[in-house]
Amino acid sequence: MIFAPELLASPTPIFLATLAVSLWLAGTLLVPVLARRPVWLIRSAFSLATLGSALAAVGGAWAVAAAGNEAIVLPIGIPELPFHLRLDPLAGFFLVVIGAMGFFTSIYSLGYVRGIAERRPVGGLVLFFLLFLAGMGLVVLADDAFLFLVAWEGMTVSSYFLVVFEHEQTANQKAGFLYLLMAHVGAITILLAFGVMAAFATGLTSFEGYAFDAMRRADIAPGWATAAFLLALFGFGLKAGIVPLHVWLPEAHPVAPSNVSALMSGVMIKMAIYGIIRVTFDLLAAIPWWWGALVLALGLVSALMGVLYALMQHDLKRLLAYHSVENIGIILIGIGLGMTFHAFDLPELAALGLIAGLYHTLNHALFKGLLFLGAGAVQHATHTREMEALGGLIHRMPWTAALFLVGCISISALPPFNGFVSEWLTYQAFLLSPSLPSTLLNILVPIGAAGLALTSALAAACFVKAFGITFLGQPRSRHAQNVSEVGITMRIGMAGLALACLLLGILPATLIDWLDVIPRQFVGAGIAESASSHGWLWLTPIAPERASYSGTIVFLGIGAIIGLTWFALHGRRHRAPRRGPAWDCGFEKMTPRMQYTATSFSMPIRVFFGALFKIRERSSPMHVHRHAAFPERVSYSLHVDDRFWGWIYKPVSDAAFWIARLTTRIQGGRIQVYLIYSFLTILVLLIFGR
Amino acid sequence: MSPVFLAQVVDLLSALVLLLGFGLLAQRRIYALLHLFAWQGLFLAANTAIVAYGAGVRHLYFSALLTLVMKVALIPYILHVLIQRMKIERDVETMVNVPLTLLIGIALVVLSYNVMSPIQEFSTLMTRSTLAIALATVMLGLLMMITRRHAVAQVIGFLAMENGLFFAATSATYGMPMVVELGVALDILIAALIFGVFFFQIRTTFESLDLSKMARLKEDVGE
Amino acid sequence: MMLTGLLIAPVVTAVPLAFYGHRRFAPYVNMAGSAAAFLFSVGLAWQVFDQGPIQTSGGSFFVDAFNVFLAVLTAFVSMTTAAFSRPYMAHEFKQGRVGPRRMRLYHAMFQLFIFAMLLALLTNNMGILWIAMELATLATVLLVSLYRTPESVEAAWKYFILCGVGIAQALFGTTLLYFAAERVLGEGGTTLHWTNLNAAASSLEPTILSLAFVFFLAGYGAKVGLVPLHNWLPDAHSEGPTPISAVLSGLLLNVALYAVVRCKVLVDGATGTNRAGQLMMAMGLLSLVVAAFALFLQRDVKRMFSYSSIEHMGIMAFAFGLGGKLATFAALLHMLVHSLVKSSIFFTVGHASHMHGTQQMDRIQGIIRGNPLVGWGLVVGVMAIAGLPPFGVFVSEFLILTATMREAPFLAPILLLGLAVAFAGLLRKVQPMVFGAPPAHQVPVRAAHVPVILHLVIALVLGLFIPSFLSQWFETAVSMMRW
Amino acid sequence: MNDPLPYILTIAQAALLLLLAPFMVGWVRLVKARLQNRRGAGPLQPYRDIRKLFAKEAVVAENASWIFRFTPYLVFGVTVLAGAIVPILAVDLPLAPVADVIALVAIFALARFFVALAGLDIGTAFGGMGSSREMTIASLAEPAMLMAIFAASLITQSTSLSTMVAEIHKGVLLKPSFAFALLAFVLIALAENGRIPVDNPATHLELTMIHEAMILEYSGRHLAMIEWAGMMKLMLFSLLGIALFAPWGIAGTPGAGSVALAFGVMAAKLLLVATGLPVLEMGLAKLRLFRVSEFLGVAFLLATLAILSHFILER
Repeated sequence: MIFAPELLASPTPIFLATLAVSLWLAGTLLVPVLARRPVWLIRSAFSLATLGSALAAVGGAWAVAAAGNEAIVLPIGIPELPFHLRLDPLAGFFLVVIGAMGFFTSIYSLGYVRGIAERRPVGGLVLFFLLFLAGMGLVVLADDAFLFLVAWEGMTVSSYFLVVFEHEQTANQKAGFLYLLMAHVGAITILLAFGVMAAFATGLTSFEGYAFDAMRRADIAPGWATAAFLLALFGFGLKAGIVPLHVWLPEAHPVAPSNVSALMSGVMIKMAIYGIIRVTFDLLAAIPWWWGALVLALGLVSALMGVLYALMQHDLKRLLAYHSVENIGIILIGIGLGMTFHAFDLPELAALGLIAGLYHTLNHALFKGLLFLGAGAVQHATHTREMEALGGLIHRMPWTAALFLVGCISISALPPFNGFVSEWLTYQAFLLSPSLPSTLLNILVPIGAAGLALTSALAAACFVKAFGITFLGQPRSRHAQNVSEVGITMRIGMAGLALACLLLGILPATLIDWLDVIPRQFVGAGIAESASSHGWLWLTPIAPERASYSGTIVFLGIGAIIGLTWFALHGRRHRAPRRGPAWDCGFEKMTPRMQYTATSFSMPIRVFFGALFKIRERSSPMHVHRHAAFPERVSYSLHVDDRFWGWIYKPVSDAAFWIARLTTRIQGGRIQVYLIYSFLTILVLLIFGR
Repeated sequence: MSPVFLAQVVDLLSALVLLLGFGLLAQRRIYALLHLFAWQGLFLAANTAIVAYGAGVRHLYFSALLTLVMKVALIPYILHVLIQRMKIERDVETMVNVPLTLLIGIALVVLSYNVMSPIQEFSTLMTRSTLAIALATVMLGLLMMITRRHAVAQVIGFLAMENGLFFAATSATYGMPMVVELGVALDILIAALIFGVFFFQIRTTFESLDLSKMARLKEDVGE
Repeated sequence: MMLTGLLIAPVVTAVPLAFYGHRRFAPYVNMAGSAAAFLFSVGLAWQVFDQGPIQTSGGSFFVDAFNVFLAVLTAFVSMTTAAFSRPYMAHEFKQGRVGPRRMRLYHAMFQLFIFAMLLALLTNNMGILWIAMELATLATVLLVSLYRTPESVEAAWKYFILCGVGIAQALFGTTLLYFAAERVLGEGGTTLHWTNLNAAASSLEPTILSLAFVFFLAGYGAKVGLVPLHNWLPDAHSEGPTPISAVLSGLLLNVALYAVVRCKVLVDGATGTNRAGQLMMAMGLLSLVVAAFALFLQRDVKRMFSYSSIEHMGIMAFAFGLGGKLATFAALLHMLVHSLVKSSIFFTVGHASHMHGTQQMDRIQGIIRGNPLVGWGLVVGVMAIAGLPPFGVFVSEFLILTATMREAPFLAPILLLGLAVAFAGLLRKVQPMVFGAPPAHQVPVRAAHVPVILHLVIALVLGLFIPSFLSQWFETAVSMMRW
Repeated sequence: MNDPLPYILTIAQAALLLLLAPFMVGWVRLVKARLQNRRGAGPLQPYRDIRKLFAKEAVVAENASWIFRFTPYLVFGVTVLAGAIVPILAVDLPLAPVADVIALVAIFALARFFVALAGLDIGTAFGGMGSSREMTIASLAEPAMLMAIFAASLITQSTSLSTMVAEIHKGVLLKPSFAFALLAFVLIALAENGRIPVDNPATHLELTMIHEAMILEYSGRHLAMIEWAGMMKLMLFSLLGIALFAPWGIAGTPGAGSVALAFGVMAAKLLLVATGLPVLEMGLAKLRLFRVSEFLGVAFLLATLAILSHFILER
């Protein structure tokens, strides 16, 4: 039906999207066929993935641009509930996120997976990579709860297998377990949320209620709507990694192969954002203000805690994973603001908040993807993620270093790259909070803005550390010596993302023009009219007098001044700078070990925010020969742990084990006791059961 | 014989069956147990025969005969031979607190009566009042299985329970349809044979039929 | 014809196997017999599908959509299990764990067991149903103690005693049922025919039937493995040969539940309330939760999966108890997919324990490296049984949950809690077995891949698409339910 | 484009910044020396320093990468661009909409980001120490900074510098929120520019250095650019403070006369700031690093008070 020839002649966005998903799924068939030719498998499968991603991105972009809203129904699924698919602008936008990231990551994988294939079979990696993409594609295309959940769990399971891909490490298994378990719990609450909505849609007498269309039409009692919202928020929050539901994220994302980490951090957790938007703005539609405030508060907490925990990390990918928590927080801040404004019937402002959130979604996908790919390149070259063992890579891996730097600047929300634009929009949304008709919110929301400021400043600190310790300075161990630059496909993948980061940073008005249809769909207003009222060069979200920004001019301006200065200094009597040894403070034997480390870099922040972490620091002198004050060696160990683990997860797990121990007592081994159970059961049934 | 008299005999025999149930509960020695069980079967068979006569149900005679052959002769004989062959210790076991067990037994009888009395209302048979006794016999058999630690004693408890079931069939409906009765009897016979196989297996693997040694399979909380 | 063939095939197969069960060709005879039974069952199903319910002359056998579906399932799983048992038992034979005599016993009893289950499913007589259930116990009890280890003997003893006690209660229930029926239908062999009882259900005395149901539930419920009557189940599953664990979990429990449901239908007809269903729901939920938590601390792999069976039987009992079109449909589907998936899990587990020479989970590692298909089969099976889409278990659980939210919304969280806990328990244990580096004591074994793949593929297909004949089939079965 | 004056003004602003910044720093140092009973160098000394540095040979550490060499240019470029954006002489200049006040802060953050990277680039302990401290303090200062901006923007309904200056110029006088915001701004400006009590620009004592530790390895023209940019930044912050909190005299519409007047007024105000700064610094002692959080906490508190008082007192 969907492969009808006339559609090939004049395709529609949803045709492209389903074709993309089909390509991804079809690619999995290559795995058994080419199981013994890994090189061919990698080439063909990832080329197919690239093609599919491109189609998905095009289809999604088209759907947004055309404000299309097409639905189709596939004749599979459970009885009375076939698979409904729909491509509306919101789905289209997220399809672009998937497609864009899938595109660059697949290109990158062409080289990256080859490297892995030298060590171990990669059939599983290829298979689940494709399934993962297909799962995410179907999540956004799904237009009924059943398909949504199937796709959602398909995405989860395939990413789980990718997390445990290198399953020999126990850490990977632990991470995989935690991830899959929490994701499953999340899926269950999402299911419940849909159940509540479906119950109001059709009373659960038929499956029609599970179609999103029926939920849209349903008139849900406020109390139950809140229940559905909270359930959905919990479920999606688990996936998104909202603090305190984030603990799986920094475990699972780092241990996956880096191309997968990029997709997980860049795209998969955005599916949760999609879910939140879909459920609140679309399905439930009537939003009380405190939902927005709750999302905003959760976003703030996530952003702050995420970045603070990130600062404490010295595993490069783990650090990046915590930053995903932070950025999800920032996205949620935008969306929460949008929800709050929407609740108070301020459509333009709601549109601004929503756009800020969506813009950051796209941005984060791009730069976090870039960073994970960069980290993957580092790992590929050095075989370690441990920052304390790295250093000085910029000399040997100039391309990777430069591209990674772009990612660092972007994620630190520094102009002229993209991260700044979305955070700036978020600030603008914050600054409009005085329009809210609630004094309490008026006072509290600005403090949230300060929290965001703290977050982005800390993020900058963190990425100075991440880039500085990894790429700058001198090699801290043999891992970082004798490395070489990664291959061309990996560089192309990263370069594409870096370029996208720059373009989104300097052309925000164009993007917002394109994006504007989404808030129009949900809150009935957009900001494009004002945002690009002064042309593509200027971003003026509300009004030019209110605030304006031009990334292009910042970029070109700084570039021009730098160029002028350079010419001024080098034009006349240019002398190449002399190379000399760094100043050694009079101490003659400088070694790389004297450099600042990741741990020492974040020490002041650890001190300032110490109360938020569970710090176990121990330093003890060893080999004291002459005098206690002059030990030969000092052993130092530092463990910074997530407090939430002890606050929430450990008690839950302890309780589960406690109950488990109780249940095992039932099976005590003595048959007489078992007979007593039967006996008592009969008695109880006889007395109460008749 | 007048129906009233027959009913009284039936009641008396059923009381004896119940009494033997208590006897089984309290007896320690294995041969004595076997004998008590055989007696229970005998009274049951007699009871059945009298009901067959009183109610004029022909196939109940067959049932009575079946009981006689199986419960009084065959199964006790098989068990007897087994016990002798395997040189099973005579004094079966030390039971915990016989008086308490008996008290629980009495409570079970009360409960059985309580459970069955509304049902008896629907019955017009001469055996209607013995329904509660049948249930009580089942329950006592179960209780016996709980309190015993010896495999043979447990099997006897099981068979006593079957007696109760058979009794129930007689008292509620003058016996089940023939095909069912036969099938049940066959099953019980096979069960008895398998029990015999098990005695050997337990004997060889545990060197005793004391069930307290059979508590290896349990959840060890190692973590 | 089909019916006769279906019932006779296992018996006919059992006879030569009782004498030549240790020979090289015996497994093939075993497979052929099961395959024949399967073909007959398909033929029977076709008849039922074509002509509606069949009742043999005299009414001793009654085949409707409900039981023919289970008969096909039983025949199918027994066929694949026979295929699995060929390499499995050959390995046991080679290792010297079973001698020729016990191979004969094994093969003969396997077929007899299948026969007992088919009889229980197809008979119309509630008394015969009881006899067949007892026969199924008797056939398997010697299989559980096949290895003659202290543990296996103990397990078999417990299985025998506990199920024997349980089934005795069911006989009491049958007596009461007959008592009630006799008043309406009169005395005689056909009084206990389910079709007759069902037709007259509304005039049966509700007081007696509700009492009878207590005994049915306590009786057949013990065989279903409902907590707290379940204690035999983990022991018997863990100590018996793996093919037997597979059919116990995959089939016997279903058959026992089938018996409970048949009784429930009658009781509901008499009482006009769902009181019986409420009892089933209570025990089902209890089973689900207790078994889910019990999964956590298991060390023996087959033991763990037997708890998972308890959990799933709890879900089904709950769903049947919930009643209604949707829940019953879901419960039937769940029966089907659970059988398929659970038996496939036992297949893989059997191979895995052969690879490592133990059933202790902490000694099993890196299956996926040693034998990728077994490893993937196990992990995919576990994902499927844990209710992850796109497998059929997800669909049935989704439907059950929907029904729960409609009928008893406040039980839904408990249900979900149980599912989540069970998922955690299973995953926690399975992951280290499947993944990791293979230990030194791992040896390669010849594995039967086809049964595993076949089962999982069917479960997968059912998750995405339920063929119309199957759903019609279920619908017909559902229409039988009263509540 | 028909009126060239605004464009000329934009360039003039940047040029003014370039030219006057060393003088301001020289003046600050002179006043400080005098307060410390030293004679001190004349206010033109920074010009001589810069000239000398430009003439000197640049030495780059062996391990330094292109980041190290690129950073001075970037810092210089960013600062000059900022000079073109901030309304010094007149509002509504063509480059003014390029960045609002938030973007301006972010542009400076970009420069800081690179300086901190440069500190790590050489691979010495000092560089890392400086970077670490600088980024820590910056991250504490940033929220306070934003709160101060927020307070100002609440009153002016804008974050666009031109609008803010124009609004304040129009009618804001003594408002409590304004006073609090000003105080907060001063504290933050001290921190941002590495002045006492947060950092001591004159020290090269190893353990107390922050900013200086990062740029320890710079020499020649690179150091010149960084130093010059630092001077401009100080002046820019002073100007920003003046523009936001005391904009009187700024040219509302670009015109030759008003601009000339604006220039005069601006110079006077700047001189006042440059005199006040050393006086303030004289009264303070440098804080230990771990006390800086308290200092910035006060700034944050003041800014928050500004917002609170805006909502409580001024509505």
